[in-house]
Amino acid sequence: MYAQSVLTALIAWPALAAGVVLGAPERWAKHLALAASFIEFAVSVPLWWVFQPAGGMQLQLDVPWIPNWGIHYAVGVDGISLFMILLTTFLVPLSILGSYNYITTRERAFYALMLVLTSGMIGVFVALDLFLFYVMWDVMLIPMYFIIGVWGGQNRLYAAIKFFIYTFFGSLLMLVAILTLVYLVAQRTGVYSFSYVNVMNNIGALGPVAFWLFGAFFLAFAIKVPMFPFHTWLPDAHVEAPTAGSVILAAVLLKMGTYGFLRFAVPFFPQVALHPAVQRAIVTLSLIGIVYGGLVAMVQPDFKKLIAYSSVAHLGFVVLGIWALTLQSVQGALMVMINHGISTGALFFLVGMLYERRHSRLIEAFGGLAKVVPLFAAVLTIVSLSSIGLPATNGFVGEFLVLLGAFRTYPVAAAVATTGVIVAAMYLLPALQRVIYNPLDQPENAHLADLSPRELAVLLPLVACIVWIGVYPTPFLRRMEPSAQRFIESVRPAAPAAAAR
Amino acid sequence: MLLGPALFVSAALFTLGVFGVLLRRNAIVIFMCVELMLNAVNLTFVALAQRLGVAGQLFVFFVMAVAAAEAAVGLAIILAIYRHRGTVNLQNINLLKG
Amino acid sequence: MSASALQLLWLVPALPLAGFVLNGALALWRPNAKAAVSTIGVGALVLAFAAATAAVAEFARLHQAAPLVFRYWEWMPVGDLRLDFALQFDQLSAVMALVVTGVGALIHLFSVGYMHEDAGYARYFAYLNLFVFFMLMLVLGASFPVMFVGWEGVGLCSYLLIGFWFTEQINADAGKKAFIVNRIGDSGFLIAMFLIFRATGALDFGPVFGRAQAVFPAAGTTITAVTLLLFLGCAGKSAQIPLYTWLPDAMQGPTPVSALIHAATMVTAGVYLVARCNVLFALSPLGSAAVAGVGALTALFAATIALKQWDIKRVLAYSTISQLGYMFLGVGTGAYAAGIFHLVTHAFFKALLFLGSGSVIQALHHAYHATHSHDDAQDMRNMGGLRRYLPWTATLMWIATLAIAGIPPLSGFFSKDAILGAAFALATAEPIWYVYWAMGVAAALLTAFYMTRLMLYTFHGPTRTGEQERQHLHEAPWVMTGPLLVLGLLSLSGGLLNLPELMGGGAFLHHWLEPVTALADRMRPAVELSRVVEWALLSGAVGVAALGIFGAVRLLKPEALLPARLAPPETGLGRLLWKKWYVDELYDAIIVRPLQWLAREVLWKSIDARLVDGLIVNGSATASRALGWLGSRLQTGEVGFYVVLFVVGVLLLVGGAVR
Amino acid sequence: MSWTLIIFWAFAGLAIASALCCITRRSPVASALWLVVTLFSLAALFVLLDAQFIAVLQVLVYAGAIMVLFLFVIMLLNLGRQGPTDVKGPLGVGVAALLGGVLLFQLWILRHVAPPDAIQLPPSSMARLQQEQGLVGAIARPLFDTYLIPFEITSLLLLAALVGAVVLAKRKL
Repeated sequence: MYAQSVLTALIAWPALAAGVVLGAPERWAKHLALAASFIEFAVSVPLWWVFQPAGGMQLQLDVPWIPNWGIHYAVGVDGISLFMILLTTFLVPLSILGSYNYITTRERAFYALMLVLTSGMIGVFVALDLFLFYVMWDVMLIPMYFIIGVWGGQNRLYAAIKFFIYTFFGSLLMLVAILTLVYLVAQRTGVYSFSYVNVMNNIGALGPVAFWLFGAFFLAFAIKVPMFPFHTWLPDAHVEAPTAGSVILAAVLLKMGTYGFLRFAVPFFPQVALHPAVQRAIVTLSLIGIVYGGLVAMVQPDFKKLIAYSSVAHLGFVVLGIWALTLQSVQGALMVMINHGISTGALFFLVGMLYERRHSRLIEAFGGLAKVVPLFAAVLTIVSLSSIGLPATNGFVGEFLVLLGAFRTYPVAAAVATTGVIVAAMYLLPALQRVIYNPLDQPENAHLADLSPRELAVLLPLVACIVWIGVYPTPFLRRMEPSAQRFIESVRPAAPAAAAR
Repeated sequence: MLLGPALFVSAALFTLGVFGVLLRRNAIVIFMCVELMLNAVNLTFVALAQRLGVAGQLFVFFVMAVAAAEAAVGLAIILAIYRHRGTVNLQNINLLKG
Repeated sequence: MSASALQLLWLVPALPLAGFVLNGALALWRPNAKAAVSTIGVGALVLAFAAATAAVAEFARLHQAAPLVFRYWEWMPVGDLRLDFALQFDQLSAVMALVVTGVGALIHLFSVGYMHEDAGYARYFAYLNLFVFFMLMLVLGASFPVMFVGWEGVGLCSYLLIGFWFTEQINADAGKKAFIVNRIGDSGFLIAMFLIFRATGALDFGPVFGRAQAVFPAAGTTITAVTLLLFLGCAGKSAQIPLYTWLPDAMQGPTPVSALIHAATMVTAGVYLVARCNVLFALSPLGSAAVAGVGALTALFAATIALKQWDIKRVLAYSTISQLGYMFLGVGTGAYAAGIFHLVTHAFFKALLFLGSGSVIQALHHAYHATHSHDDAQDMRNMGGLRRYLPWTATLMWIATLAIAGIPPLSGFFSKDAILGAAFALATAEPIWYVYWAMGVAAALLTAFYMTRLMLYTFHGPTRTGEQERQHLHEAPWVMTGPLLVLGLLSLSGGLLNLPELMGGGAFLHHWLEPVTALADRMRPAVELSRVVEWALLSGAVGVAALGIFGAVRLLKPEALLPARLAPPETGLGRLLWKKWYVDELYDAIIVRPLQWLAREVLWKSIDARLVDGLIVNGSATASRALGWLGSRLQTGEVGFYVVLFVVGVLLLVGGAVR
Repeated sequence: MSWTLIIFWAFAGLAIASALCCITRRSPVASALWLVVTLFSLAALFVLLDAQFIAVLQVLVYAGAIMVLFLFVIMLLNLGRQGPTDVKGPLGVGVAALLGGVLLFQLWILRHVAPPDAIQLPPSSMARLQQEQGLVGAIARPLFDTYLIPFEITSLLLLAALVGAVVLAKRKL
């Protein structure tokens, strides 16, 4: 019963709850949304134990949707998507709780959109039908557009439209590629089917067209990641978005890009994705992302922008890990995906809390806060350290595994990427210093309130995860290992020999 | 047979129609040039009907019906425009500009 | 593996960690519960020291040659990478654990007095406990990554403690600099780990060192790269050229921190790493030569700078860098036992020197505080004649000075001589070591000189402190002098640990460490010096030290010194040394500023904002808008024009049919 | 050269010449009248091409009804008198000539595109058909048989045009 319906319930429940929130009185909206998202989380938690690491794709449900076109409602979960689902359901209640004071206008609409967004995100991660995937991809796009465009900062319309057009451009390319792919597969099998498994099994050799199809998928996902040079929507979107929007955007939405690489772009077209020239190009882009993102982050005056560029750097590690194609690097990439969600999410929460107090995101507007708000300073320090990958925090586990694995395939690239570790310290520590250390030279800062119990309730789960994953990541690694293994094996025939470890 | 010459005449008339449309500014004259083009096409239909069956002549019938309808509505529009602007010279009529 | 004290090895790091958690909680919620903080902070260390001692005793009784490994939980099991959270206990770890917990406990005790009036008392002890925890992870870790946890962790604590008084920007800056410079080294360590894993398929010390000889061809490129990268990590952590610049700035932290972290323990982590990886370094003569060469050069270079510093802690900082250079010369030479020996004795006398300077600074600070003066409490030009007010401190610091200068029979004499002797011995096989040896001897001369200078200016001559202040100068309380006394005794007698056979000693430490370095020792050419040469070297060393001290006493005139605010600016070579050879300025000009400029002007403003976002992203938006504008220009509203376009369109269509 | 051909070219020449006059006369009334001449000539050509019924329709509907409508409108708008020319300037003439030339050239190339032989009827089959079924019958049969629905829709079109013309032309509804 649970196994049959949990994924569908996870998709359907927030959408239903969104309807209820819309109909409820304005002042109940946030409480209802919090309750709904918490139930969602509670429903998803048993997945941790129900999930069988060696069981491959499981908890599947497959019912015809539009049978004439071979479109099914097909969902399932494996070691890659499991953690993305849990990350989503874990962070949504926190972001709703974190928005309690931030969102003061049109609360019903905001919380309803957050819940619809949740449906879309879960849908993207569980969809096993290309059409369903595409639909869910756009379902999550639209609420985010409104969240940025309605509740955002000064320049919100520009940011929202940029975000929308950029992502939509990629998603349309992906749609064209999906349709072409289904058509090509149907020519071979005689049956039109959008089923992921069917496409995967019958894709065969596509010849030169594979290059274009891969290109379309790659572009859609690379924009979402975002990889250099498709990243410029991210700083704008992050800066303008409300806290909850930034958190979800960074923690979950960006992962859809790398998830797409792992689930679709690389397994569908291993010959193209792992062609030496393509591989070199992508690895180079990821390196540029790591170093460039870090260096640009270093000189940002706006804390949110700094975090946005640091996301570019972190996601560069993920892409590098995926393309290095060793077990360590792929699992490391998955870990970075989780860790970045937790750490960067927490950073956005913290910056949002500063913004609520001072209505400024400029690093220069602060200084010496550790004296005034010691608890805040302690949490910010821990989270920053996790973000720069200090050992025994979660950040280290992911980056270490990625680099260790990548070094087997691309020693030089991994060595260059390791300098990203230095750069990470160069952008976050000065910012940390200028916010919580240094003299308390601005009188407005002298009477800031320290973290409230509600804010602590938002942050403490994240801090707990930071330490837990840093010290004992084995349960995560064990659950994702078989899936990572299968991912590598499914693409290995096309990979260079060196990657086969 | 007369097919070749008929087609030649048709082409000539059609070109003259186009030429007229391009050359003139008076809406009514342009309208007449359009009629001229329609007739040129009619000639083609009739000429080919000899070889391809009576359907060609039927099409001429339909074209005439359409031309009649077009003339009725078109002239009504011209009347309305004239009432509104006091001229039928297309140079002075740029209501289509957004 | 049956021994109970060893079974409880995990307590050694766990106790300071518990101390950190408790003190951290107190720091956030009950910052004024100082008694509880002191009890927890010092108690954790004392208990840890007791646990470590018990473990070492147990270990000694077992006569175990192979290291004992305790696996606690799986950390990162991924494919063929089996990485456990495991501790390892062997002779080397035993020495380090004792030094860390022992000296650590003394410094904690000292801090109770030194930091008593500070508002951040609880926070201070939380950090200090956390530091000891990480330091113990570093020396007890059974694999490179576990060691790396400690490695970066001590860097973090160093960062937090240097910037402890964070409301002064200079302190916060110094902490940040330490962390970032350390990270540069750490990246080398990381890459070295990746190389090792790629070659041996393991990261645990046991398998790596076991397979090293089989996997790495001796003197091959890979092993040289591994050792050089590891040494880059060491250079960062142990402040060697070219990454030493953070350590003098680190003196912005509280003085006990300088004693514990920046003299006795953390900065010696690099030496520990080289000693730990002795097999790898033995396989790479080039790597070892680099270690020894950089060590010798650093020893000399830092000693020159120490000659002209006025800040008492900065002199000690450069002295630390210089002594660390000695240690690297030792381990690079293959005399691992000698290097570790110097590490231990240095921990004693340098901790003593720093704590003593802490006493002095606090005494002056109190005095200035009482008279509301703003003079620099750390500038030696403001001191002088302090032996009359701080007799205990002066005496104990003189012991440490003689020890560091290498006057027999104090501890430093034996350890320094062991290193120089080993270098000279190796030089008979590899002549380049003559140069290293000579640099070491020159540095020894300078060491004796600048340390004597420090003592003379601080404790002797006329008192340059103002009249009112003198009434407030007094010796520190017993919590502070007590640890000094213990360290003084250790500095005096530390030599007994490893009394050379030449003098009829048992060379205890040397034999104790033999199981750890056995493999590497076998790979080295065995060079024996005749007793005559050894005696000659010994007496030469004593002579050099004596010359340094004597020269300082003769050349320097504490009577002629002016207080800091009256002192004329330095000129010539003195200025060059005083300005630390302008290395900080050089780094700033060739690395820091260009990088900032690159990031801000080129990457961000030009590439990101103008090229990618401006030209490509917004450019395409502008282009489509321009296209729309062009299209709208076609909409003249003139039917005639539309007809022309229409006809053109038809012609094009017909043209398609024609073709 | 047969009489048929001579008559054909005579009317064809007349049609082209009058069409030329139609598009060049300054006065709309003159243009309309020259267009009537063209339409009459075309009716004659239709007769020569075995389309007598269509020819009659041409005279009745086009030359009769439609052109009268045109003239009425011209009169109504009082455009009959000589006004400033509405012919475009040299640039307009150039563009028109260019496009017309291109069109003529294209049609010239297209003259070779003949219907395939297989579907062509034997010569003078149209005449035979008319003999068998009568002039009107030859057209009426397919019109009320195969093309019944388009024919009915035509009536709807005319109705719509009627209503539309009334609505547009009325000053105020």
